[in-house]
Amino acid sequence: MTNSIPEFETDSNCFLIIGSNTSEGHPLIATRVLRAKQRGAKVIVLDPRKNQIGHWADVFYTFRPGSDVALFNGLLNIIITEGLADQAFIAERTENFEEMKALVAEFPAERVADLTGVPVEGLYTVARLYATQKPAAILYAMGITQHTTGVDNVKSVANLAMLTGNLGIPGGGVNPLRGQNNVQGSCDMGGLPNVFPGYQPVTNPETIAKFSKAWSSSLPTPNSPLSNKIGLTVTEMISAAGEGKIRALYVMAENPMLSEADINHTRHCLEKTEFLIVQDIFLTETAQLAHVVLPGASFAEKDGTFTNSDRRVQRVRRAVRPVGDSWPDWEIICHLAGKMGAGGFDFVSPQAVMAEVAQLTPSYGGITYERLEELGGLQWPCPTTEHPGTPYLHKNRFSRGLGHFFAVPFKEPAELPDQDYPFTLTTGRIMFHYHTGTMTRRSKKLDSEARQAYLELHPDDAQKIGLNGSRRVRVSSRRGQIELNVRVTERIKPGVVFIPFHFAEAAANVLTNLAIDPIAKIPEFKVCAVRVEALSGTEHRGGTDHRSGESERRTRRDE
Amino acid sequence: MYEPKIIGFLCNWCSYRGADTAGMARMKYPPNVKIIRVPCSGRISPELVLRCFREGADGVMVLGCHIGDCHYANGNHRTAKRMAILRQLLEYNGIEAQRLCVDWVSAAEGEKFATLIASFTEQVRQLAPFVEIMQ
Amino acid sequence: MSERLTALRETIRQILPQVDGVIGLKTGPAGIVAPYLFKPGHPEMLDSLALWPKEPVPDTLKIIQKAYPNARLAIVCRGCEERGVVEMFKHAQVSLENLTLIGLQCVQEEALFCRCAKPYTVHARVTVGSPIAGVPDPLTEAFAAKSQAEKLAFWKEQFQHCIKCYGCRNICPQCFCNVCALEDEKWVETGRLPLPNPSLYHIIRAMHMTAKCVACRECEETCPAGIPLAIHFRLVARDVKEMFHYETGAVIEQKPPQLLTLEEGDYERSGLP
Amino acid sequence: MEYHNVLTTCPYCGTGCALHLQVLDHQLVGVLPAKNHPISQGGLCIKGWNAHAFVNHKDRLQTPLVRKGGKLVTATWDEALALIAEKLSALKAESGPDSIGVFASAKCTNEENYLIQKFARAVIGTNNVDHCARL
Repeated sequence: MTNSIPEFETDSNCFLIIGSNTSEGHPLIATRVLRAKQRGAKVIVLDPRKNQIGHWADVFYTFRPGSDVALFNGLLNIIITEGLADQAFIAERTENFEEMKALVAEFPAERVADLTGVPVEGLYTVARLYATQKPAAILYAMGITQHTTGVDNVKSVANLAMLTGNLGIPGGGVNPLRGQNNVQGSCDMGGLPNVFPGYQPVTNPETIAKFSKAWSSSLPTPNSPLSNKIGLTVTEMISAAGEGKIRALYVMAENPMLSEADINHTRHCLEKTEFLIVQDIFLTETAQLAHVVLPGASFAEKDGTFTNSDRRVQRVRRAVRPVGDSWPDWEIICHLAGKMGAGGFDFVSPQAVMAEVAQLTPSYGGITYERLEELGGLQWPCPTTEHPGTPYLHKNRFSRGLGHFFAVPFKEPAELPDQDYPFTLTTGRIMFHYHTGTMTRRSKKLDSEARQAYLELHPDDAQKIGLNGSRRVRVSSRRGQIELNVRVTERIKPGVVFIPFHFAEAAANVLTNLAIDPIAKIPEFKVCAVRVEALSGTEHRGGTDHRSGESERRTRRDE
Repeated sequence: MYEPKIIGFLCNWCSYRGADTAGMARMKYPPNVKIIRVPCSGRISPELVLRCFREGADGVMVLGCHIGDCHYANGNHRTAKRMAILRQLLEYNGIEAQRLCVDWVSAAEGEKFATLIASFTEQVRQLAPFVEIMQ
Repeated sequence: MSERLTALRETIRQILPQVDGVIGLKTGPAGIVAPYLFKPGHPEMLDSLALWPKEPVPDTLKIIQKAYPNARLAIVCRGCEERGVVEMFKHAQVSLENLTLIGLQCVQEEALFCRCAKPYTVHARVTVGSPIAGVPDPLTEAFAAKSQAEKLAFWKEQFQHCIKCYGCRNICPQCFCNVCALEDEKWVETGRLPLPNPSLYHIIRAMHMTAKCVACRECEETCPAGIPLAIHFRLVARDVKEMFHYETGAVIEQKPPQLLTLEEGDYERSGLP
Repeated sequence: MEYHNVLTTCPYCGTGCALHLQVLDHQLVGVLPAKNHPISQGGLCIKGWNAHAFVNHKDRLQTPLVRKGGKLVTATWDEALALIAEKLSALKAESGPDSIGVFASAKCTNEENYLIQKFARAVIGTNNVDHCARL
């Protein structure tokens, strides 16, 4: 996020929320937005589903999944033609405006309405509101990024923020809401194939030299330099393992068997992996395939730091000792490195690790456990121990100098509905579970809220497929099929169906498409084509919105 | 004007027999009340009443033995206390307390039963259908 | 405030050697406050003793007494927390035996924050600070003055923001049932947001707080959606006082009115036929 | 008899809410929100309120497991780590460091992510390190 969560409440006058079910994915950010609304800020929500935040938003429109770029180009065009762009900001802080302007001119509102399903007057309402209520914050989540055009979508978001001068000010910005507690930190720490900690590229000779020197005691021979070849992403590593190019995989606390697109493919690849090491707190679907399983410790059993969505480094504190003979993950890695004869892993505590991180990572330079103890959290960039942290980025200049407008042409998703697979499937989270459910489905209270996967289906579509009061459906795509219960609800756009991906027994990712964004390598979880067939002979209790959940559970209880 | 849907919880020992008495005497009363016989009006929890509304009832009746005549000595004391508070809570939520009728009908009071049904049905009819105000 | 803190610290220091522990508040990392059990032999911990923000300490007492039923404990409690302990005692959740109440009187600022009618303790024999009079609750008064349609609209608006975190129930020291009606799909729709109208979750909870709510307002404070939950409870508390002559926390010996039998005059006041 | 609260960060989404883990005699007994925290402001969602629930679940892995004869059987740390070290070294010698891939984790701490990428890059010698940021 370019900006801070507390700014939403105090500074933002408008929110454009797109591709984020904020109420369920990030509940306490949603309630911040609510408080802003209660003091007069405007809330715009655009999503294929009318979620809770869509219910209380000032403006809500559904749109066709995968038409994001067209939608943004349409908004950009309206703002430019209506003279609502921030000319001063464009002149002083950006480049390539004309090229972008020329491209978005090809997106008049009527065409965009056709492409996206948002009515023309809706496009004008959104564009005018966002452009005039400064500071305006754009909030998005995986609904923007999990597309074959994920990078294009993000560029479009940035275009919109720059066009209106909503960057470098409190309460504005481009704010991707990070899905996992420490996905931000994991990226910051170099858990990516192309960068060292602090986003220092592996292709930069100076960086290679810096880290080769700092880590010399860990290298096989002190003078052998680190690799400058960009590595493979998760999705690529799994495929490479299937092809035998990757022979060993060391998986720390991840569950690709449920989280990856096209699970059948993932299983095939992992089964073929010659040596699979899984380090986790539970025997996950992935760990069941492993050759060695290492028991790690949960967040309550170890010290460390997490970096949240607004770049805030905060402490994790050990409350109890690890169960059984499990070890904190940092100790496991240190021991393993030692076993392999490497030096440089003799840390006595996570605090000592952070000291090394601070030395090598400019943006974390001023982060120490002592400061965190006193201040609670520090937002990077925080280069020195005197630096108070950075609540919002790009204050006077962008990190690259001028902000670059991209002319982003519109591309359809990799797989569109057709005669055989007439529905568009989109996946996501629900309030009561988290990601692959490894933790939440083992929490009694969370599990009793939502025990089963379900398909959300519009009443019109229910009639079309001849649901006839049946409560169970088979959903199939070109990659696989699952059977699950159905919830008929008007909150979803007709033609679109939704499945939460938390449930292994009806895993949405059996269906999803492994087509990836060419740059970010992110799979297109949010759009694929499926067929929905009613299954008869199961339950016949009526399919109204609030009852279906009940009979679901009643059946389970009877079992 | 609409035909209100009303759920009536009648205690087995007094009110339900009161209904019988009314029936035997061929007294006329509106057909809007769906009667559910329960062992004691004290069994009717506020949750149950609320669930009736949630499922689309426009009114709910809870009828028990007169205070002092409870087959279980003081089951209806509980009814009296809970329902009094529930009526208040309905009001505080913007739901008319007139949608909840709490009264006492003995086995002999067939006429009271018939009158009560008729008057409560009319009372609820004057209000908007519950589903409408909840939208 | 600091004067009260010094006085409280001194009071605890004196009591500490006579008990197994004192429940109070302690400032932790980044100045964030949490309940803590101060132990004899570690008076230095009192350096980080805190007064505010208040925390649901009656619940802390319950947790500790459950594990150590015979421990001699003391608890620092404000007016609301004292009422909480008393009501929990009546429902057999805590024991008053071997328990010393250290009353902490609220100051004006705190009372206004809580819209508190009784910002003082009445049972504690050891007290710190001087009791002040209660303050009005403008939110509840404004609500009570609304029309039926306005009330309906008010809660429709408020409850559509509920994210069903169960925080109001979880933090409430008076919510201690082993089986909770709010988790029963017979009454409350599970796994759904927003809650449908009318919100059975909130009406049922309000019903269950009858003659139990001690007006500590912890539920409102923890509500991420900022729903003014105490309005319900305070209006019902008023009814309970009028109908059943019962006030939570006031008289230790008085049984709560939900118990089966009607007392003399209860029925006449209930407004039923 | 020891009771204290440990301030920590919620293990679920990326919002970064703070919560207190209530600890009684070295056992987790519950969660309390953290008032005055800049992000969570004394509130939590249902997941945060139940953040402690899985920690002592019976399914928690308690010892290392090694696959023998197609089955995962318990092993000592020494055994498991020695096997990994041996196998990774052999594969690296045979097929080069890029034949090994490492998944960092968005669920682990910064320190652990730092260490695992240092392990991949320095000890193994590959940039094949990534995590589920995209999933």
